[in-house]
Amino acid sequence: MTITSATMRAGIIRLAAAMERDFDMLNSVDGALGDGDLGVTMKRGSATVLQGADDLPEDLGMALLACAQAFTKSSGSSYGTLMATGLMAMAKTLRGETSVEPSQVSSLVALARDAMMARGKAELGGKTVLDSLDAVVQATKGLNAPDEIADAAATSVQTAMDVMRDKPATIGRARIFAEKSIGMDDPGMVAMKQIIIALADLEA
Amino acid sequence: MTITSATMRAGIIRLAAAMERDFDMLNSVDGALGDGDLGVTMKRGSATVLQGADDLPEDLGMALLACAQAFTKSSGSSYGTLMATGLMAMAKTLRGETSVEPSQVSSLVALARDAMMARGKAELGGKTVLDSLDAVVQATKGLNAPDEIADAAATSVQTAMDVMRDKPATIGRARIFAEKSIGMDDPGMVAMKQIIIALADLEA
Amino acid sequence: MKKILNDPNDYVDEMLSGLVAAHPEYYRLHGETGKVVARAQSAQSGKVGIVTGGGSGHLPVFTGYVGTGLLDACAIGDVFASPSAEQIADALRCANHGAGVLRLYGNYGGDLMNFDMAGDLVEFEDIKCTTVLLADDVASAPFAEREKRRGVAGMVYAFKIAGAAAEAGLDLDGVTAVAQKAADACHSIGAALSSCTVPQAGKPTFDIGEDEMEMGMGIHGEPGVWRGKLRTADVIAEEMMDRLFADQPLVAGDRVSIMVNSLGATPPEELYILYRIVKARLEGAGAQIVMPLVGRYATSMEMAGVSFTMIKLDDELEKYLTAPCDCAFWRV
Amino acid sequence: MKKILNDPNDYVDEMLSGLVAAHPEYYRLHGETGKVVARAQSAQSGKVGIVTGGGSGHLPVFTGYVGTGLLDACAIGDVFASPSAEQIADALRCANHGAGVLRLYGNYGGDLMNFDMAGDLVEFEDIKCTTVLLADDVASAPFAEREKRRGVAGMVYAFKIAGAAAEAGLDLDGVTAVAQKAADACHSIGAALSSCTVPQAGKPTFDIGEDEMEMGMGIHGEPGVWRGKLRTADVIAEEMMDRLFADQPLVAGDRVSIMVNSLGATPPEELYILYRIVKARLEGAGAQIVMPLVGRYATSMEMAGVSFTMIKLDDELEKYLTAPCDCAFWRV
Ligand SMILES: Nc1ncnc2c1ncn2[C@@H]1O[C@H](COP(=O)(O)OP(=O)(O)O)[C@@H](O)[C@H]1O
Ligand SMILES: Nc1ncnc2c1ncn2[C@@H]1O[C@H](COP(=O)(O)OP(=O)(O)O)[C@@H](O)[C@H]1O
Ligand SMILES: [Mg+2]
Ligand SMILES: [Mg+2]
Ligand SMILES: [Mg+2]
Ligand SMILES: [Mg+2]
Repeated sequence: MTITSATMRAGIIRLAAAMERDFDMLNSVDGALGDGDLGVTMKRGSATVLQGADDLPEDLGMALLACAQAFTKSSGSSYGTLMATGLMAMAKTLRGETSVEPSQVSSLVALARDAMMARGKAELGGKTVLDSLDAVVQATKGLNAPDEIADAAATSVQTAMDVMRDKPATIGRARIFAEKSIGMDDPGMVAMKQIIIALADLEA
Repeated sequence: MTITSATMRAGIIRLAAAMERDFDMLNSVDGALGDGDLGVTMKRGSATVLQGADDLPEDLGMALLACAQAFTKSSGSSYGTLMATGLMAMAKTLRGETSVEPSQVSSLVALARDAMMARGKAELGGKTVLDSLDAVVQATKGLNAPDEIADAAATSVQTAMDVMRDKPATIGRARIFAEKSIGMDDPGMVAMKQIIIALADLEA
Repeated sequence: MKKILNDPNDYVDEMLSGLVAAHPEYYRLHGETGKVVARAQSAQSGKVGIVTGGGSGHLPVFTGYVGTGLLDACAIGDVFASPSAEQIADALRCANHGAGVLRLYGNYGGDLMNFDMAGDLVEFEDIKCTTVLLADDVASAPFAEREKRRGVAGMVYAFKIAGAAAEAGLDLDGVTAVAQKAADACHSIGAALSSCTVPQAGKPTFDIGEDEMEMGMGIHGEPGVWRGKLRTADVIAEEMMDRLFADQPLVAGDRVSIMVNSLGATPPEELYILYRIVKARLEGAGAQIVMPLVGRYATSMEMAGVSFTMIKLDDELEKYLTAPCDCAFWRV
Repeated sequence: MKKILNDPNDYVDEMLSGLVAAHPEYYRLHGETGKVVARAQSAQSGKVGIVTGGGSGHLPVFTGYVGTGLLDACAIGDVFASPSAEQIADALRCANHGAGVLRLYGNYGGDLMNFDMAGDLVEFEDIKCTTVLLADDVASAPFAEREKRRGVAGMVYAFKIAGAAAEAGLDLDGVTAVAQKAADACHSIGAALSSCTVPQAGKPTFDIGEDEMEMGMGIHGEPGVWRGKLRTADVIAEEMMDRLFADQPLVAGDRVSIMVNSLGATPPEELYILYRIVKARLEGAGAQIVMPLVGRYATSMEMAGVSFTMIKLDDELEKYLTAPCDCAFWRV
């Protein structure tokens, strides 16, 4: 089973539903030490992506570009911009392609991770969404079967959160409250877990 | 015994001492329904008058003008300006004179009262300093003996206060709280009572 | 007291000393009292002088509006207190360039007495004075008794218009007539959300609930027409416009200027939110808006709240309103 | 919440609609997002464009400084929130007159990402962009790490100077170099006495005791260097000048401009009280003060407090600082 524009459309529908559902939860996780808008960012962003889902181009590059722009349009929050950055990085490589093999997932997510690192001027190990993505890259490396990839990705984002939980925040608004943040999950990592679970079509 | 520059100087010394003593009392009477500055006005004004007391001109008109200017210099509050207005009215008539008979006190105070009525655009019976002055005018009319004049004036300002106490304020800041002011003495009348007692050299 | 100050008794003197230190090209202190502000460069001989005065705590009113095309001098009292007659007399002397002086100020008892008294003092010096009072606060007395109204932000329009008339070379009677026309054409209404603190008092002038506002309150905290729950911006703006229109109905083709003024703490963001409704109401009445003023033109230190001032213009008023002027707070 | 507003979600949109309604001669809205403010009349072709952006709630920063001799366009976010990359891209498109665009804004993580992202977007459209960041708040990081500092009121000097350089016809590299020099020459320090309220939050951003102040606090309420009892004006001013001098020592003959800026609620009276000390300290160091700015130039809505920004000038910076400019909030 290869990934096409149709597969993407199905994933977008699941994502938008999940973000609608997780709106309050993400806002309150972000509100603990931040400005409490992460639910807003993700709900608005994915709803805007959903609006374009029926007219999604067959060209996967163009399709991902449209998704990226949906995020840049709907929000100025860090997470929305990082999402757009990651999506655009993948879009650039996939320009002209109409399908992609599941085995490429790991390297595509790696592209997104690197672009987001460059954009946000942050490093791995800083307890951010980057650590979630890096975990996905490592966990899905060498895998081919869609189910295996989905399970590995979902497990890895949870593990990444568990590993990072007792470290202090180093990036974003929570950085100021580094001490308090110990023992708390990073909002961006929580959001990425929900995103991966939705895209992987597993239960939250 | 006629009133001269020397008599005035003695009165000024008593006035300044009385106003220094009554500073807090006058502020708090004014503070009940006003801005609480009446003690400030009278203390500063009479202290400035006292500063010039050693060089007081023999010409009673010029002497009273100097007193008036001491009040216009030291304060912009209503009472200071009214005091200056009354003093200037008396100054105008006494220009060129070096002494004045006690029997003239009533008509001089009447001059001050009328000038102050014109300046403040207020009428008699409004529970203000004007009513105190009018009471003095009436009580001292026809009297010649300094002692009699002093006693009559002091009694009259007290009576005026008693008469007015249960009326509502009609002028100045307390006007806004007309209802509340019933049963309370008008600050300007209280001050005039202390002024008259000091000038008359009686006990407060 | 959330104020940045030293000894409260020095608040005004220190403020004035900083003002002239920061803007020596506009302002200088004049006379012995230390509380008269005059133009850095006196106007040319023969120009009618304009003097105002009142309590401190309303910047840019009063001292701020000393400048070309505006005022010649200003006597300034303690916070919310009248200047003394002696100060005003000094300001009148300084503003007299041989053509007489217009006294242009707000309708408050203390100021009235002191300006009159000051006039008596300088009369001996052959300085001719006229008087125009601002009494523009529609909440402070009904139209039938408008001479009893408090003077509020309408002052700014009167300073601007009279100042331009004097600069244009009108004589004392001419400037006085224009100033009176401008004062009569001004209608204002204010609403306060929180109190300010007079430094010497050390605590807020009045208490008001965390969710309350007061419609019609005066700029020193004088009682308004109602106190109640804080309304939305649009509802507040509609009521304030209703009150102005009740006092001064407009017909299609009228030309008006409008000031949407912060009393201090209310930020410009919120003035612009209000301006949407103000504009819609004026245009709805068929009026044309000339030179709208949105900002902090007449304040009560850190009071939160807003005032609207509407001035109906004729050709003469409009000409002088839009003429050039220059001071540290306003340039046209 | 002592604010005049309707639905908190409409605060920024309504503010912008009122702003352009009140000042159509200065501002217009550009693009689809409704949150890009551009000059009413675009600059002539060939002029380098200057774009800024950031969160709302700081008027006149950011949108207010769009105007001749200042900015070409501004992308504005929700209160204290970055504008989106798409908005910024719209502002860049609008400000491009064929000579490229300088992105000139404050050093905040969200803004950085969005301005970079916007640059990527318009790169496909052959619009050349450069970047200068304001990082002038000396309280937010030591001098050795000044690239980490927050951008505060120094922005106003940078807008002014870069704007004049662009108006004078310098090319993109030239304008960028001047802007970078101006940004590097700015040193700021703030002190807050009370919080402001973000409309969508509905309650004050932080709590602070009735008799407390915080030295070094950021313009969104970011933590400062100490919190303690409210000091007198002179003591506050001395400490703030000490902190500026520690960062940027002056020698006799230096020419500087200084901004004494209210964060919102603090009235100009209190800025002038502070200015006495500011002036004495600068003159005490032998410096000459050029064009001091005292007023509300960069605010946090109704926050009470003050900031000082010192900029050391050379001939080029002084020439551009004192060159003419014009917008609804500032005219030189
Ligand atoms: N510079 C950065 N690099 C990587 N991740 C970041 C960065 N900044 C923020 N994040 C991630 O974004 C999350 C917060 O997103 P968001 O709520 O949109 O931020 P804000 O509202 O402060 O702009 C953080 O939990 C973190 O995972
Ligand atoms: N217009 C007036 N006419 C007569 N008396 C007045 C007038 N205004 C004030 N007063 C008197 O002055 C007193 C208040 O004086 P003061 O405290 O100086 O006033 P304020 O501080 O309000 O200027 C009143 O109690 C009243 O007796
Ligand atoms: Mg957030
Ligand atoms: Mg945010
Ligand atoms: Mg009083
Ligand atoms: Mg008083």
